[in-house]
Amino acid sequence: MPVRLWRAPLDTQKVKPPKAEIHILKDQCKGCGFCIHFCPKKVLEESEEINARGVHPPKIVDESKCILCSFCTSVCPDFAIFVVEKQCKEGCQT
Amino acid sequence: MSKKGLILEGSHFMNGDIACAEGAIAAGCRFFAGYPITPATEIAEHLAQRMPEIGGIYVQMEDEIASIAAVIGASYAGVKAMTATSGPGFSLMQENIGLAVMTEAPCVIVDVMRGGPSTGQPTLPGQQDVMQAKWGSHGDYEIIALAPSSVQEMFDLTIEAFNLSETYRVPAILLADEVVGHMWEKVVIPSIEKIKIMNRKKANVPPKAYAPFMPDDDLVPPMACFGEGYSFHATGLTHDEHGYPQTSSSEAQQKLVKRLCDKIRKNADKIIRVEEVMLDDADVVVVAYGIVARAALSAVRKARENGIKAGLLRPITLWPFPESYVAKIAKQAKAIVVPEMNCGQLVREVERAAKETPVAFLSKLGEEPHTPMEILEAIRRNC
Amino acid sequence: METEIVHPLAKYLREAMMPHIWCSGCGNGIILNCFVQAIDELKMDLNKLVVVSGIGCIGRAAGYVNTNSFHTTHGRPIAFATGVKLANPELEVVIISGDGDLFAIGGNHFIHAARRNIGIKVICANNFNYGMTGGQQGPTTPIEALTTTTPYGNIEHPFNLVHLAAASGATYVARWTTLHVRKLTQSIKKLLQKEGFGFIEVVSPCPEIFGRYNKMRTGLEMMEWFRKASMVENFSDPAKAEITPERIVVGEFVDIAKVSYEKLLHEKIAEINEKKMAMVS
Amino acid sequence: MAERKELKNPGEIRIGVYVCHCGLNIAGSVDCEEVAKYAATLPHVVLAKDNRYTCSDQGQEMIKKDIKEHKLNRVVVASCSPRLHEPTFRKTCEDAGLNKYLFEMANIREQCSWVHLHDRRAATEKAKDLVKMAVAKAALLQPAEEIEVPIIQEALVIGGGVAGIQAALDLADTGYNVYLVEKEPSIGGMMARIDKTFPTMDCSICILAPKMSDVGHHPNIELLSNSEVVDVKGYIGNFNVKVLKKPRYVKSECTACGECSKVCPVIAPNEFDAGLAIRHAIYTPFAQAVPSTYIIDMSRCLNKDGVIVCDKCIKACERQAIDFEMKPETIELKVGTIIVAIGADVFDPSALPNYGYGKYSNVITSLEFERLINAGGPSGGHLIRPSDMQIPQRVAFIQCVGSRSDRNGRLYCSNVCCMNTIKDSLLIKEHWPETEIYVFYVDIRAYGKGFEDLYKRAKKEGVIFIRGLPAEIIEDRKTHNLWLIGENTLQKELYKINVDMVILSVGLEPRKDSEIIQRLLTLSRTQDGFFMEAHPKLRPVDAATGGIFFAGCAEAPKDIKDSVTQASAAAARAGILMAKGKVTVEAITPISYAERCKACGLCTKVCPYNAITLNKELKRIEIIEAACGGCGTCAAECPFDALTQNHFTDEQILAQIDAVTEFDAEKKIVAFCCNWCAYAGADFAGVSRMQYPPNVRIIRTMCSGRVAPKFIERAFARGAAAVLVAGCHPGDCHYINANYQTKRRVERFWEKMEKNGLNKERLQLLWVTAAEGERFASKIQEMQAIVEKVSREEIENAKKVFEKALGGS
Repeated sequence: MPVRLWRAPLDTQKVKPPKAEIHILKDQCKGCGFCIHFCPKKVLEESEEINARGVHPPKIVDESKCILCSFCTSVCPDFAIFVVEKQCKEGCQT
Repeated sequence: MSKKGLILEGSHFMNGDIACAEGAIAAGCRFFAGYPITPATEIAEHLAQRMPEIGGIYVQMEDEIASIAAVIGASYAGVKAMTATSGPGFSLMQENIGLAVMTEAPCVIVDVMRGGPSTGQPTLPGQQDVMQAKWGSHGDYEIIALAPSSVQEMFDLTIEAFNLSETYRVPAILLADEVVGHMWEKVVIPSIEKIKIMNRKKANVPPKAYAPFMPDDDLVPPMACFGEGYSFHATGLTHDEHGYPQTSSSEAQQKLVKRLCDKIRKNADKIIRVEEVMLDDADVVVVAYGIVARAALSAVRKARENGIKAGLLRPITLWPFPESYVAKIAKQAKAIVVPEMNCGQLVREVERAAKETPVAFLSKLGEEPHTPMEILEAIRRNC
Repeated sequence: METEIVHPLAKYLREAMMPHIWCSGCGNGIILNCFVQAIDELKMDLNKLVVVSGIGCIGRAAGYVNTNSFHTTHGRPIAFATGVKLANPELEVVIISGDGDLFAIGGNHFIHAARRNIGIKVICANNFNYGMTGGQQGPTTPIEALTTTTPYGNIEHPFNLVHLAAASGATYVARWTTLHVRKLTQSIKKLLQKEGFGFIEVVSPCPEIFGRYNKMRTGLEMMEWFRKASMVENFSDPAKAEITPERIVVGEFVDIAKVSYEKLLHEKIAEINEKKMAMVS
Repeated sequence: MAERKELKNPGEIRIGVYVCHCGLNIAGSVDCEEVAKYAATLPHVVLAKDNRYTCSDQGQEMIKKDIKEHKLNRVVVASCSPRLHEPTFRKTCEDAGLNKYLFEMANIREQCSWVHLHDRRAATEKAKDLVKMAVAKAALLQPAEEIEVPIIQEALVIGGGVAGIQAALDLADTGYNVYLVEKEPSIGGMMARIDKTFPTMDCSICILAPKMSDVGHHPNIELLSNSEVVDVKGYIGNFNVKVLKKPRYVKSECTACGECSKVCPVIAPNEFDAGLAIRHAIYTPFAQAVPSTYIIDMSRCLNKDGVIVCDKCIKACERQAIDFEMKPETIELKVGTIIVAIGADVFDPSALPNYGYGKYSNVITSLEFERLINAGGPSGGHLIRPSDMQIPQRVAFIQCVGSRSDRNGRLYCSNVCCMNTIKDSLLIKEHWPETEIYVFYVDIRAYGKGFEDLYKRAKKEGVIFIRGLPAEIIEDRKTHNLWLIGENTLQKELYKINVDMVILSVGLEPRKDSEIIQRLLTLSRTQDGFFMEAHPKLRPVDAATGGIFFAGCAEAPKDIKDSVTQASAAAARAGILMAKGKVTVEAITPISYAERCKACGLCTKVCPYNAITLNKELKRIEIIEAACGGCGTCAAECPFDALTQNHFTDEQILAQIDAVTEFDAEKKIVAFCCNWCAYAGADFAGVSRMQYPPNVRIIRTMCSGRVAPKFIERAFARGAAAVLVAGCHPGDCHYINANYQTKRRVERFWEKMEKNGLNKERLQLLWVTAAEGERFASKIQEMQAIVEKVSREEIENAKKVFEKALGGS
């Protein structure tokens, strides 16, 4: 039954998605850009800096947007990025 | 089943190919991969029957390339392995013989020589693969090749080939010929206890410390096999002690290739076997191997009856070549006669070792081996 | 500080061999990634695992996995692996190699291993050309594609690898692209648990060589091609799964049960020995 | 019986005519005695009587007696609409051993006495004409046998709300296989969303859930959730239905453990909770959902184009039930009956800017309220206001939001809102007695069983009822409290009341997609958009289309009790059909005269049911009677008079035309009305006592597609002032699309008239639904003006142009 959904659900605060901790092994990166391009939440972008291999490794734009799907980890040909769940005391508020 | 009963202890009447197969079993070979080819097919046929009986593997591959590759795989899986073929198949195997050399995979290749080149004369004997056995694969390496001249030796030298291959982690080639392969003779198979069996050196350090290509003093590295708890890498590329590719390091190349040659050269004395008949006072020495050596022996005897001081030197080990033995007899003998079923292959090695001593070559192609009379004639001409 | 942190899959790789030799945007690294992910999820006994590869870019994969590994001559990994598996059926033997190695020079071994149903597992990186030698035409090069040896466009028909594998008798046949990392990983897990001969084709980007000649200069462009063209159709007819610029059918094509060659062989051996025992007593 | 059987005509034709007074309904404005006397003078009429109630037992007994005593072989009854009593009198004739197709009716009530209340003379004259037409047709009537069509004993129920659930369960319990098709991921519909039901205050889901799981487990019910009906072909007893089953992406192995949902990173508003609570991309709409299998909302899921980016759910699912490769499948069903229970939508109050819905966070709809007050809802049953999650002290309900308004929303009363608000106000009082509650209303309608008591209770509890809806709501920016400004129409004084939260009591409206179902099943809808029943009183759950029935809000807004009642009724009606196992098709199928047929194949092209096929070898057509819908458009199309329609033959219709035009044709309108919409619309005008000029004479055909050009020509050739062809609206045709032939033919006729210099205004085409009596009446008004304009010579011209049409067919 179609209803117009215009307001933010009242219990939005109740759900606390796990917070991500993204690790980029800069010097292992060969700069293919897969992690940046295929991130469903556009958490990454190309950085200015040039790494040991002369490419621009990715940098984190907004870690809080990461939903830990870890696609970047799996699609990286160079084992240069991975994500772990942030271990923190009272619920990692950002 | 008990070690007894594995092998057919006692006296038998069998042909060379079968004797070879039984020798492999006696040596502990439990894997055979091959492809049908005259005149080596009986080895495969016999092992197809025998291997299952003793819990071994017989597999017929799609070609000889696959056969030798499978043999190397089996060897790395820790099983003594063999393949058998003749000229055309032997040619197909060359690249992977190189791989076996490079990865130091113990294995035995039987080449029952026939007439070549190409398809040549499948049902007639030849000794035309002698040089190929040494130089057939690209690149520099040393290898071991044995030449049986009787059905008994087909049995004995197959065991010997395995022992040497296992000891030095190098492919060993049994260079038989069509006659020895198809000839029926009495073979005496001793009890298993009386047979000397050599096995490869096992890795003797904890896995972490293990480097698969780090040699001992004898230049041979102990060998770990897949599934034995040692995680290691082996490659046909030039590699370091860890087996890691070193494709651009000249040092690694020198170190590796030199060692691969030296481990045979420096152990040549331990490897080489010859048969010496009436050499002490010989003026004319016949150097013959394989089936030809049998005619040569009776020729030498007949010569002695006729008052000619003839002798026979029979290299059992063709590779490494028994240089020193030839050199020794060359000093005392006036002439050396070398009969071969080819256009002159081992004779080149003899000439090299004989220095000034004249060497007469007696070639025979495309029919039965030399007769004693033909060799006797040659002896007469050269005394 | 980040570099101190260890990648969760690092333990499966030979540190000394890293970084791998593969170009930026090459899919081989993704295949390796998915493979080690799969063995991690399966908690496989690495001591029982043997990885074999042939010659070509992906041929280096064997050396990168921290397990028993062997890098054979060009085209022969399947034949070598056959020897390993028969000599010690306890071992899980996996071949990671390329389309040229497995289907041109090694094609004969492939079809016979599949026919024999020997229990080895083949993962083929299909990059449509010979990358390591600079991009020559190969058995999977698409019609009209440009390579250094088809400068006027390829006129040979490429193999449809999944159809070839299915027709040759493989018990498991799947195709994925390097974009389908999850599916590929799950598929590899399934492959490793199958009895008999199994095969996975992984369509993989080669931007530096194949891409350069065919207007897809970056890995991203090639991956986007995969995204647009690929459609998941499980258990569809492999004969109808030729790869075209417009359409890459991915998914599982074959998943059947068939007793493996080694099992039959060892059953025979046992049978024969029982008979002998009976005769002795 | 494609070939016509020349029946053995029982010699002389003997017609009996009965003119009914219907109390004063007819006699009030028609002199029935005079009409009867007149009838007696008509050819073939052997007796004519008038009586008070012909439909009464005595009336029927009399007819039976007369048939026997006077050897009547035709019967004409002039009374109400044949749509009402034709079946009654046909039965009477049969009982007396007369083939029911030898009966004819003149509609002198709905189409005469009721619409000419104030002109007794004209009404009487018209009644005479109508009887004359009936007699003329009767003389040509032929006996006919009806063919029997087997009925597939499986049913389809469209819609899984409480009505659909009840209908499905009743049928399934009777022993029939039922397919229940639900568009949403779960059945339950509106009732599942409601907290408590009025007037008994039962927990809604608590009483519904057991029924839902019964559906889930019933051996005779196949539940097709997340599915839609995409195609329906066939006819009563033999429908071929295509259902599109959309992929859930979760296989039935799912145990509804919910682990997948826990790990899903995507958050979206839950439609079930009116968007007040969140759900994940993989979810189940609510705890009691049936089927309990979870579902993935692909529009939200991160995995696109078959590439799995996020595999959290896959990893979390022990049963490995998640399958992103699931494809949509089309399922083909064969059913005998169909129950339409697609329910209703709620009105979207953002259409009323003065109430600020969508702008002011504390203005909510009654549906949102249900979720707020529900223990399973986002606030765990605590009434909180969205702006600050605080419990409101003062609450206002505004009634008739989207109902009973010609400006804002719908004209009709949504039937349930008053009681729902009263129930809701009591719920608040129950938990938070201190709360001030205002209800702003137009009228409070508490007409049902136990309703008034509830209303009284609410008043007693201190709920303040204020008559007069607020003109405007203004929000206090800081506090987000709301000012309601309007007029109390009882006290005749303005009010300005400040509350913490406003609940808009939104009305019900037809489903947005109901025209799809309408088209697929060739149904008609009333002006307010709900489906129209075959008869508002006597066939309230039947659709006009055979084998189809209505349940729940699809037919009109109604509460749960009525929905369930209607559902059981619909199930019973469908059950009756299926129990019979066969249905007789009215003998109104085509008759072909093989000798005239030129095998041109035109008829095969216009048949909406592909019931006619051309046999090229034998150079003749073949008619599949079971498939024939009985529209007669084939007969209208045949250029060689090789086809006609049983019971609506060319001769019969031409005879009716001739009867109309015998005297003062130049003053008359000959109207051809299709049985389903136009004729029913004319009846409806009568039922609503809409008055219109008396000079129209209606000839009933089953479909306007039956109206052959030669009929119109005949009318003009006989000097008729004007002709009206009326049918269902395009798209509403009861014979799929036959009325497009009508349109084509009329347009061509207009061209012909113009070519011959005739005023095309004299031929009118009208699309009218059974509910548009008004539209019909005003059309006749409009045509009256035309009739008055038509000159003597125009009439003569037309006569000349069409004189060929005078030759009998």
